[in-house]
Amino acid sequence: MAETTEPLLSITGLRSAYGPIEVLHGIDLTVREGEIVSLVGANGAGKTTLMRCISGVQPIKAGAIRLAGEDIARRPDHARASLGIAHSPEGRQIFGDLSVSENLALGGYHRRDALGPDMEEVYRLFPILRDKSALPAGGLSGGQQQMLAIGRAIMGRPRLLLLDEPSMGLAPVLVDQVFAVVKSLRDRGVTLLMVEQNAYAALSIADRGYVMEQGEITLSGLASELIADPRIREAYLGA
Amino acid sequence: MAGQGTTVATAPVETARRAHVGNGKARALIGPGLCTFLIFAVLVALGALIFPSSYFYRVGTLVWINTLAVTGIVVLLGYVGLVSLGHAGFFAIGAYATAIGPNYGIPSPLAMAGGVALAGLLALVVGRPILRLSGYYLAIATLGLGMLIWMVLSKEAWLTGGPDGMTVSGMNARNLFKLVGLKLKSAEAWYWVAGFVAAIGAAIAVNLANSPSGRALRAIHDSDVAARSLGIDVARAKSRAFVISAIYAAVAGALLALANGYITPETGGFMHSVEMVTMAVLGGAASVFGALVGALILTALPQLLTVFADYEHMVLGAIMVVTMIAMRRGLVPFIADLWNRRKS
Amino acid sequence: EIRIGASLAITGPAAFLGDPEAKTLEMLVEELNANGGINGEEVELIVYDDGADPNKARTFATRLIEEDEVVAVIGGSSTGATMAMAPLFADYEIPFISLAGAVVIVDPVQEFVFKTPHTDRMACEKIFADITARGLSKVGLISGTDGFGASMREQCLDVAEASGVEIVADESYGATDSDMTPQLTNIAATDGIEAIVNPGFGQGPAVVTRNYAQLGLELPFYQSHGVASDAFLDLAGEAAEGLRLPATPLLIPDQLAEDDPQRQPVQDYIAAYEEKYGEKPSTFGGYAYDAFHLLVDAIERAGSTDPVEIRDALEATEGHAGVTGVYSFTPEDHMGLDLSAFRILKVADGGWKPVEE
Amino acid sequence: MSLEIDGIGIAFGGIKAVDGVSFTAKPGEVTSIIGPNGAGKTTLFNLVSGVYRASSGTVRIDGRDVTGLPAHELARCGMARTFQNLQVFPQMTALDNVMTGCHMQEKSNLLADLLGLGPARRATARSRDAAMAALARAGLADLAHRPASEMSYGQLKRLEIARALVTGCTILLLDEPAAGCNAVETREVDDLIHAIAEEGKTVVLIEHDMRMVMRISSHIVVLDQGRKIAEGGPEEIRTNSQVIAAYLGVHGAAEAEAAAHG
Amino acid sequence: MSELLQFLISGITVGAIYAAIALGFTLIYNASGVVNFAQGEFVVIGGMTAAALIGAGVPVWIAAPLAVIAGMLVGVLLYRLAIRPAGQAPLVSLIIITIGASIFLRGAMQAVFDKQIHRYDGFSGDAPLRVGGATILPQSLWIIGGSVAVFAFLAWFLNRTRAGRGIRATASNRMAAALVGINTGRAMNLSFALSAAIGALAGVLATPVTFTSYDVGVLMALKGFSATMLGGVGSPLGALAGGLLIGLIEALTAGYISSDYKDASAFIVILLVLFLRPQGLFGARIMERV
Ligand SMILES: Nc1ncnc2c1ncn2[C@@H]1O[C@H](COP(=O)(O)OP(=O)(O)OP(=O)(O)O)[C@@H](O)[C@H]1O
Ligand SMILES: Nc1ncnc2c1ncn2[C@@H]1O[C@H](COP(=O)(O)OP(=O)(O)OP(=O)(O)O)[C@@H](O)[C@H]1O
Ligand SMILES: CC(C)C[C@H](N)C(=O)O
Ligand SMILES: [Mg+2]
Ligand SMILES: [Mg+2]
Repeated sequence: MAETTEPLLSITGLRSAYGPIEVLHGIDLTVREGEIVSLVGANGAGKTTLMRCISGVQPIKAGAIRLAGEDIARRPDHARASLGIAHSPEGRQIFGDLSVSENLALGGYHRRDALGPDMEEVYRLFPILRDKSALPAGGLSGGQQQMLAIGRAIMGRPRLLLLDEPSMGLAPVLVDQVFAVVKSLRDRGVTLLMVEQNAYAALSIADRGYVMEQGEITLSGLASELIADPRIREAYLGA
Repeated sequence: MAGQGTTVATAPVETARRAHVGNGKARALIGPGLCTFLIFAVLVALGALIFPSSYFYRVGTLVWINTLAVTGIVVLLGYVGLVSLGHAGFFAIGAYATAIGPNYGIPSPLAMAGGVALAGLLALVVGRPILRLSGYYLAIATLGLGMLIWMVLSKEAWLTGGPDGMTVSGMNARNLFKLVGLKLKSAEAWYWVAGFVAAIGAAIAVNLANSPSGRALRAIHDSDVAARSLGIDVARAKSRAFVISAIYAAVAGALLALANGYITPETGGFMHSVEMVTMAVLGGAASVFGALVGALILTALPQLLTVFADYEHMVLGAIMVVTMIAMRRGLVPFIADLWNRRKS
Repeated sequence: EIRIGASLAITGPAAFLGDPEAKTLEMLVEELNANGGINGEEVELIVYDDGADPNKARTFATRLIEEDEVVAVIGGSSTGATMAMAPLFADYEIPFISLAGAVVIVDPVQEFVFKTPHTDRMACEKIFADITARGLSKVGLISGTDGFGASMREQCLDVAEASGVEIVADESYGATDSDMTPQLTNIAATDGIEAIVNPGFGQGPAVVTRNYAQLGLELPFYQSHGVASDAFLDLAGEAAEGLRLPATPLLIPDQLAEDDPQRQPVQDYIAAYEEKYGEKPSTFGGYAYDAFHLLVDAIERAGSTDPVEIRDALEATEGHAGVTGVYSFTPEDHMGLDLSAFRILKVADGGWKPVEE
Repeated sequence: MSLEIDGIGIAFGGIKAVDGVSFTAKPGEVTSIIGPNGAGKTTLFNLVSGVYRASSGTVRIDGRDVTGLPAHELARCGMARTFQNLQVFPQMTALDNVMTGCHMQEKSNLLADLLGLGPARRATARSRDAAMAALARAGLADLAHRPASEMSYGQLKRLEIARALVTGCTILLLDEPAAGCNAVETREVDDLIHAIAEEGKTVVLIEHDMRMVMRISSHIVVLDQGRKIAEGGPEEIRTNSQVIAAYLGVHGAAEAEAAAHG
Repeated sequence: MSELLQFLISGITVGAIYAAIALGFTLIYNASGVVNFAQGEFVVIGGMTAAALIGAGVPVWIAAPLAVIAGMLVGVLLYRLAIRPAGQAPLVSLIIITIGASIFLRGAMQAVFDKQIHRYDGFSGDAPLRVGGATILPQSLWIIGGSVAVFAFLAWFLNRTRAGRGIRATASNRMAAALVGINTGRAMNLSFALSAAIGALAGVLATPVTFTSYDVGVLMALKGFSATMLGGVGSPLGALAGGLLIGLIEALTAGYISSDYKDASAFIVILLVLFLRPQGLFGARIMERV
């Protein structure tokens, strides 16, 4: 595939470590404007670590992270939100002692415009959050917290949305819904990079996919090709 | 979560625990406790070999006594993750019982034992309600307990001599050694006694860490709920740890009273409690070697800093800050990490 | 070279004692060495800051004796520190002069332990003598709960009984409390109350004095020698007007009779201290001044630097005029002052005035 | 041992999170609890395992009333659980985590522990062996000496299962054990759970993965807004229109269908 | 009756000082989860700086703001030099750092200023005002007013401003805060600066009544910490209530029971309250979902 435009996100030679232990050994990955890219891999492959590197909460040892051509690897974590990156992290990481609505409002912290309409939108997507809007987020059920984490990321009006296992803990109806939301976000021009264990569903809506094993990208290509690839089917789709 | 606030997380136990005893083989052979005891014994003897005067023995004695008290904090704070800002209270109970006993015709050793038992009993009685609290709330509750003990000691002058303190008559360690035909100066005698007791204390604490009960304590440190769900009686385990650490403090207090011959309520004061916790954290709250290192530093440092006279406190404060910045989890875990990294 | 050691509360809760004490000693050593030392030998002063912590004090005392090999030790700004150190001096046979107040330091007498301040008991005697002289017999006590306040309170209860004064109210406050109006309100409301006595030192008595004025009390009001300093007048301000306390001549250098034996030392000390430090000396510095001079005098008389001989010479001190009083030690009395050196002063027009007896 | 829940309920700030739920889980079977997010499944576990105190209803183990017992005593009655919000011991190694699970079998007293006497050492050695075996069973053998804080989410989920296993429990409550696992990994967890049930343990499972639920459950209880809305075998539930509307949706129904036929 | 009034006045005055210190604790806690044991030193910096300036002839209305600014600067330095470099150190390590910093600051204060006790005249004179048979110093009104103002400011700031929300989010979950674009470093910096300013202000207001010296910080920290925990850590309302309550307990015990055990009774009340409400009077219930 020929590069037509500058990719929105381009990662080259990325290495990252926890203390002395390196867990990402030179990752190359690109996400083009308006794409959904899906990242699959076994437990412990390093998917979460990669997402954290992109949003800046995990330090990197080497390599470049470019957002629309600009190297952002040295930018501090908080600056990346205003550059247009939002991250719904693994483990949800909500503000447990703040109320649900405060959590959502904080998602738009770097924005200067009115948050009201987006907040409405999130409430429409996940009505339960409206019912609980004044309660401390720590009291929500696991799946409700997951909705909150996704909603909070949406509140940032990102150009690039990082979703780390967004369907985790969600009831099947909501899994459908989240994937629908992902598609509609893409239709609105948001670019998405998504880690999903529900690999089949994720690849079904994705444009392209990457497979990660033990800190390295071992396979990449069009999502439709990956779904059909027997190696993938056997290792990740269980079919 | 980062600042979920109310739990005051401590340094990871694991890395520190790996550092408990350097030599894995020796450890496996004779058991971690005995191994620790031997290491301590060697350190005690080493001190005696190089000390030129009674003054050094005096400082050495204080180091061992503090190590013992801080080992109790290690059990409580390092193993279970409970902060006590009132432990000096238990220390003082041990000390005062030892001082008061002889005035009422109770021989020193008996008074000592009584004081230790009293401290343990008090910890048992107040432990249950107090230990339901966590984090800073526990800190303030223990602080309050310590303050109450301190107040009684300073107000009930008829018994304790009041704020100016009281003389401790009774046993001198010198006589202990005379029994076996050794003639030592009393500073030296106390050094050996304090070192011996500290070594035993360390061995016990290390045994505990490596035992079923110790694992239960460390589990509570990390997750109360999970510990419960595995059948651990959390309230009881916490209460035991509290009693054990109170006993450590009380024994240390009794030793100090005897070695000093004079005590004041400040042994039970807030600042002393803070000092004990500081020693533990500075050394690395989860390890008995941390207790030793912390006690050594904060006992010996003021002696070294006398040359700075007017700037002593600034230097002391700065050293504390810089150490904790450079070695977040304390000295011993830091050094252990370095060591492990070099090996691997 | 003769080494003299000191362990003082230069910092910590008793720093207002130890600080002027240390400054005084340093000044005196400098002066002494500039004048050729003792019998031609230089004096080296080694001072440690024990922060009023008895534990530290004892360690420093050991260090002074063992490592620094001093011939004598001055210090213990507080009674606790003093008492923790005291047993060592008998063991090592080194003379020791304490700067702390409590009577327990010299009663019972310990062979090597001396002290320069009046005892708290003497202060009580002086105060209650004045009270009875004014025909008052019902007194309210408000004491600090620090060592000094608590110990003096005990003595005062005892002395009051002996002098037929009834203690009708007995309140206390923490050394660092910032409001004593509740206690004073209670004292003022006590039936038949005729006077108030405040044993204590540090900031507490100044707060008590201000609260006393705030409540508009007009009872005869006594402070102790623990606040006998000009600094107290600064803190208490106009509220201090009219109160009385037992003090040393140090506070009234210009009002001493020409032939007063203390006139010379008092004026010397004040002049030298003010010149060196730009501030007025305090009573506490005076205790150090006397301790140092007593020691130097003893060494000179002993003609030796053997600690035991120094001790013997010290015990033989006779009529040594210091800033605190005129000292005469005996084997039974290691404080060596009588009540005459203590005078009752009152605050008038923002200054100290002797009360005519 | 069978677990009988009868009319259990609790409310938070006026809202009934669990409202009069009853069912029985039998030994040798997997009983699944499903339902929308916030239906009260986890809360139900918290009630049954003694983390919360029920305001109504009873819990019986083999007929014995254990309602209101504290968590650690329930554990001693043979109940073990995993947590939806991970509750591992992050500062301990994987091995120590699992060894802690052996706590109830460790017969050594405090004195022996303090003095490092034989009983303490033997207990430790036995626990270590048992823990290693459980780690291997959960596929974590090579991470045994890794502190839990350094493990990934999926690894930790399995660590919790291993830890629950070594308790020697007869009743095992699993809260979304397959969350964070891909299809293949889920299958492994599946097999593990199946095997556990085969051993005669009573397994109660909360899971949103319909393939897994349909594949291994003998019995399914459906909760919605704190109440039980349906109960029955996989087939029955899969086709229950109320369940499809409230919970499964198109996707879930399809998955369930696929599982039933796969 | 007038006695009771006098006790109440005393309790509220002293309690307001505790409350001001507790409010300082609350702010830093709200940003970092750390209880800053150097908080008492800010009080001393405020008091000592004001005393030194006023002693040098600077009028009080210039000296007071300068002293608050001095406190603020030290607060920023404390954060920059001691807290920030420690990064993600465990909470107890951070607490030890603040203890180390307080020892350092105490040492610095004795070198910069002196070891004497200081005071200056009340802002509105020292002539007591009579209220129904009791008396109150005008400075007490300043202290009470100051504490209430600080409380109102904090309650507004933390809940109603963007910066305040950022601070609370930082404490709640530092990583998530960074993810939504909060400069957590700046939030911490701000909270240290403000908290130090609050402490210094307390010192400036209180010194005419309580006096100050280089080492009263420990005591201030102790009382402030007690007040914070009684009220419930993290809650401005709790800090205010906790401070006033401790002041009142002390005064009423001294007045009606025994001045010997007034501090003891404060601690006994704290213990009793915590047994009944482990989260303090106004603290949020800790909710941990499993
Ligand atoms: N805080 C940490 N410290 C040390 N090592 C870590 C840490 N977090 C993760 N690791 C290790 O880094 C590797 C990658 O972890 P990561 O969380 O990125 O995996 P993942 O692909 O997201 O896995 P999962 O599917 O289980 O979420 C794993 O081997 C894990 O053990
Ligand atoms: N401690 C608590 N405080 C307040 N509300 C709570 C608490 N625990 C549970 N709830 C509420 O009870 C309801 C049930 O929560 P629960 O966690 O049991 O749901 P769940 O069925 O496990 O959902 P999920 O599938 O999302 O995990 C939710 O609405 C939740 O907000
Ligand atoms: C006023 C002085 C006599 C005080 C004395 N230094 C003491 O602490 O006891
Ligand atoms: Mg992951
Ligand atoms: Mg749940």
